[in-house]
Amino acid sequence: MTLFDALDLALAAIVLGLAAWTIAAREVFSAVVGYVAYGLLLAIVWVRLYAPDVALTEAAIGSGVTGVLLVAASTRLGRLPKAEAPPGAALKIAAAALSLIVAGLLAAAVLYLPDPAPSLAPEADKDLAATGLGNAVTGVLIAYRSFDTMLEKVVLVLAVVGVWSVAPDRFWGGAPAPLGPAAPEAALVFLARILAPIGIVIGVQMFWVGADDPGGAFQGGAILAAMWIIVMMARLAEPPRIGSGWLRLALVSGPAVFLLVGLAGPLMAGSFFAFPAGFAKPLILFIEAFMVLSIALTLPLLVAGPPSREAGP
Amino acid sequence: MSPPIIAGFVGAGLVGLGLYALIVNPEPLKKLLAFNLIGSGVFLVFGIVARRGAVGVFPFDPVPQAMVITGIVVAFAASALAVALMLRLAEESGRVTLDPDAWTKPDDGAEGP
Amino acid sequence: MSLAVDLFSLLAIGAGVFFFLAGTVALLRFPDSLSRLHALTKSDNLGLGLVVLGLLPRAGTPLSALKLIVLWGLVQLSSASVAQLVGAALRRRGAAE
Amino acid sequence: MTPAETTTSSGALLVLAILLPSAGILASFALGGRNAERIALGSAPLALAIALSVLAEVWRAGRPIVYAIAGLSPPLGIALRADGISAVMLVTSALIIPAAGLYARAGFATPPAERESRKAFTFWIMLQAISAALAIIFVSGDLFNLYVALELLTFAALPLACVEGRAETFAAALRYLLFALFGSIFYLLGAALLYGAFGTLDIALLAERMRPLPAVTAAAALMSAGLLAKTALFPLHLWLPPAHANAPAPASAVLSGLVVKGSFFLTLRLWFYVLPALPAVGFDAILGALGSGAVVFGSVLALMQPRLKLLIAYSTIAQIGYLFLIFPLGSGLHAWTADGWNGGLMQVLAHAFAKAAMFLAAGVLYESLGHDKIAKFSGAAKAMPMTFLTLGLGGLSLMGLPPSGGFAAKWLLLRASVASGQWVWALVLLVGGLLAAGYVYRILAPALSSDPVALKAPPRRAGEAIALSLALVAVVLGFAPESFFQLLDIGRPALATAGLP
Repeated sequence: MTLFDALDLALAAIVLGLAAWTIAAREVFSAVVGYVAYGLLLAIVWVRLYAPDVALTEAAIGSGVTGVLLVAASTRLGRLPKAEAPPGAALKIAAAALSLIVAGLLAAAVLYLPDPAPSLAPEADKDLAATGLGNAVTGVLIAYRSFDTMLEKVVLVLAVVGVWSVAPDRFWGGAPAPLGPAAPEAALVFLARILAPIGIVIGVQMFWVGADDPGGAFQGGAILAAMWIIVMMARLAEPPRIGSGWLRLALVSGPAVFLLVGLAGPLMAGSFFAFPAGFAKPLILFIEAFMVLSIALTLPLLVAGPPSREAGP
Repeated sequence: MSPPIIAGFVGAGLVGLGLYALIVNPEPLKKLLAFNLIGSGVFLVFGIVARRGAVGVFPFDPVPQAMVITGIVVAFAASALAVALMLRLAEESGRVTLDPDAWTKPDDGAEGP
Repeated sequence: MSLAVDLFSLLAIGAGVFFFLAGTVALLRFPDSLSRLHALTKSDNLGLGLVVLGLLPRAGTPLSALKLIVLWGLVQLSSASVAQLVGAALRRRGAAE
Repeated sequence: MTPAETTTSSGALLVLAILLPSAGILASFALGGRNAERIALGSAPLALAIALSVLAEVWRAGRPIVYAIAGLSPPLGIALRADGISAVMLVTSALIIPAAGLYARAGFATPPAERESRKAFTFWIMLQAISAALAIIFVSGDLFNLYVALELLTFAALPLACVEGRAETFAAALRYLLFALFGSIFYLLGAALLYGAFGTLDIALLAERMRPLPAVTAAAALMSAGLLAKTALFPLHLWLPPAHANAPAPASAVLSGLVVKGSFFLTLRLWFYVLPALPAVGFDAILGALGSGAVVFGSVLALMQPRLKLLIAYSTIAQIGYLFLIFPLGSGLHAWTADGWNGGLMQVLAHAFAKAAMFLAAGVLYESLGHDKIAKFSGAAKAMPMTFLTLGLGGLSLMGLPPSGGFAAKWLLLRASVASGQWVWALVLLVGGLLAAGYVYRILAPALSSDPVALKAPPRRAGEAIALSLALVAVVLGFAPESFFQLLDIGRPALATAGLP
C-alpha cells in the first residue's frame, strides 16, 4: 500500500464518518455544520478522481451556497418544537435492512462494471477542436449536450418562480427579507468589503479560463453568487424587488440567449444547437457570459427565499 | 485499491446512509440533508464511471463529469425549494410536520377548493 | 542547489504540518470555545503560511507563485474575520445566558 | 450509424415541440403580468398544431421520426425520437393542458387592479413548464436528458400543488417534493450505472448493447423504484391524495391526468425499450402485483372518502394500478401481447381525459355548492345536470363500462389475461371494476335525489362545457378504430423483433 492509498482510505473513512455524524446528530444545526465540512472534503475526493471541474462546483455550490441555505434554515427551524415522535425500532430495522441491500447492490454493481470501461473521451476530444475549446467538460456542457444545459437553466428559472410562489399574496413584487441582522458584525462588513472585489475578479477569471482549463460558467457564476450573498449578509446591499423588470430580464438572459442561439442553429450551421464552423468559440463565450450572469443572480435569490416585504410604490 | 474503487465504496455507503436517514428521520430538514447525502453518493458513482473511462492520454471521460455539474446545480435548486416550503409552513402553522393526519380536521367540508 | 531547495521545502512544509497538527490537537483538547478558536486560527494561519512558503520554489511560473500567495492572503482574511464572528457569537450567547 | 440515430425529415418538429413551451416560460417570466396568461393560451394552438404534425408524420413514415441535436448523433450527442406512443401522448397533453388553461381563466386571471399577481404568474408559467417537461419525456431518446425533464416536471408540478398557499397545501407539497426528489435521484443513479456499463445513455444504443451485468440489474431496480415513487404506485402513493386533492381544480386535472403519466411513460421506455433484451426475472410480475395492490387499495380508500376531490384523487391511485398490468400482459412475444400493450396504453389515455374531466367538474361543483362534501350533494344533479353528466361519463371510463375508453382498455387487458392464462389479473380487473362502480355510485346516488338544493352561485357554463368535452373524448376513445392501434405500434421494439422471420 502506497502513501497515496493510505491517504485515500483515510479520506474515504473521514467522508463516511462525517456523513454518519450528519445523520446521527441530534440538533439540526450540528447536522448542517457536519454536512458543510463533509462537502468540502468531498471536493478533495473529486480532485482524486481527476475531476477538478466537479471539485470546484461541489465546493462552491454543493458545500458553499447549499451550506448558507441550510444553516439559515436550521437556525430558523431549530427553535420549533419537535412535532414528530421518533421512529419505532421496527421501522429502524426495516430501513437499515433496505439501506444495506441497496448499498450492497450498488457496491457490487460498481465493482463488476465491465473492463475495459466504455469511454467517450476520445470522441469528445476529436470534436473539441471544432469548437475551439480546450476543456472537454465545457465542451460537453455547452456544445455536445447543450440541450441538457439549456433545459437545466430553465429548471433554475422554475425554481426561482417556485420559491417566490410560496410568498403571501400581499408581498408579491416586493423584496425578500434581508440576509443579515440590522446591525451586522463589523468583522463581516470588513470581510465583505475586502473579499467581494477580489472574489468578483476570481469569478470572472474562472469563467474565462473555463474554455480551456478547469472552471467555466457554473463555477464562475457560483463564486460571483457567493460574493453577492456575502455582501447582502453584511447589509452592504439588499435583496432586490422580485418585480423588477431588469432583474427578471437578467435572470432569464442565460437560458434565453442559449435558446435563441440554439434556435438560430439551422440557419447558421444546419442544425438546432449547432455552432457554425470557425465561429463556435466566440458564440460559446457569448452564451456563457449570460449564463454566468444568470447563475450569479439565481443562486443568491434562491437562498434569499420568497418576497417578504410589500412592493411599495 | 485504486481511488475509483474506494470512491465506489464511499458512493455506495453514502447512498445507503442517506436512504436510511431519509426513511427514519421524521424532521423534514434532516430528510433534506439525507437527500443531499444520497445525491453526492450518486454523483460519486458518475465520478467513478468518468475516471474508469480514462483512455490513453485522457485521464477521464468528460461526459459523466459534465452530468455531475448539471446534477449538483439541480440538487441545490431542489434544496432551495424545499427550504422555502419548510419555512413558509413553519410561518403559517408554527410547526413543520409531514404527518398528513395533522391537517385533516373532522368533517372538513369547508377546506379545499 | 536543487538539494538545498528541496531541503528548504521539506523543512517549511514539515513545520507547517506540525502547526496544523498542533492546532487540531488544541481544537480537540482545549476546554472552552474561545481558547480553541484562539489556538486554531493562530496555528492554522502560520501552518498554511509555512506550507505556501515551502511550495513557492516549486511553483514553476511566477504567476502560480503569485496565486499561492494570494491564496494564503485570502485564507488569512477569511479565517481572521470568521474567528471574529465566531467570537462575537460566543459573547452574545454568553451574555444571553 | 444506425437509422435510429440520424435525423429524419420533419424531425425538427420534435425540437420545436420542446422549445415552444420553453421559450414561453422564459418570455412569461421576463414580461410578467398578464403576459404570462396571454403567452400560455396563445401558444397552445401552435403546440397542438406541432403535436398533430408529429402524429401525421409518424403515421406517414410508418416508423419513428428522429432529430439528432446539433447534428451530433449519439452516443456523444442527444437524439430526439418520436414513435407512435410519443405522438399520441404529445397530442393528449396538447389537448388537456389548454383545456385546463381555458378552464382556469376564471380563477387565475390577474385581478384588474394589479399589474401582476402571485397566483396568476405562478399558474401560467408552471402550466407551460408541464407542457415542456412532458414534451421532452415523450420524445427524448436520452436517459440523462430525460432526467432533466423529470426534474423540470417536479419543479413545475410542485408550485401548482401549493398555489393556494394554505398550510396544509405546503405540507402536502413538501411531502410530494421529498418523494419526487427520492425518485429522480434513484433514477439518476441507475443512469450512472448504465453509462458505466455501456458508455451511452441513448435508449436505442443501450438496447443494442444490452447484456446481463450486475450493473444492469441494479440500474433496473433503482430506476424502477424511483419512477414508481414519482408515479405514486402503491405502496409509494402516500404523497398523492393530499397533493392532488388540495390543488385548485385545473391544476389537479393536469397533475392527476398527465403528470403521473410522465413518470409512467418513462417506466415503459425503460422496460420495453432499454431492457427488453434482458431475460425476465419476474420484474414484470412484481410490477403487476403492485399494480393490483394499488387497484384494490386505492378503490377501497376512494369508497371511504367524505370529499369528492379526495375520492377522485384516491381513484387515481387505483387507476394507476391498472397501468402496471401492461408489464405482465404486454411483454414478450405472444399472440396476446398486442392486446396487453394496447389495453395498457388505452388506459393511459382514457384515464387522462376522464380524470381531468372529473377534477374540472368537481371544481365547478365546489364553486356552486361552496363545498364538495358528498353527503350533501342531495338534489345537485337537477341544478347542475351538465356537471353530473361529466362525472357520470368519467365514471363510466373508470368503471370500464361501455361505451368508453376505459371499457376498451379493460376489455383488452382482460382478453390478454384470459388468453395468457394469467387469471389473477382478470380477477383484479373485475374486482377493480366493481369497486369503481361503488365509488362512482356514491357520488351520483345522492345527487340524483329530488331534494331541493341551494346553489351559492349558478354553475359556470364555460367550465362545465370544458369538463364535459374532455369526458366526451374519454367516451369517444372507446370507438378507436383498428388504425389507432396500428399507430400505437409504430416503433414498438417487441413487434419489430416479432416481425423477423
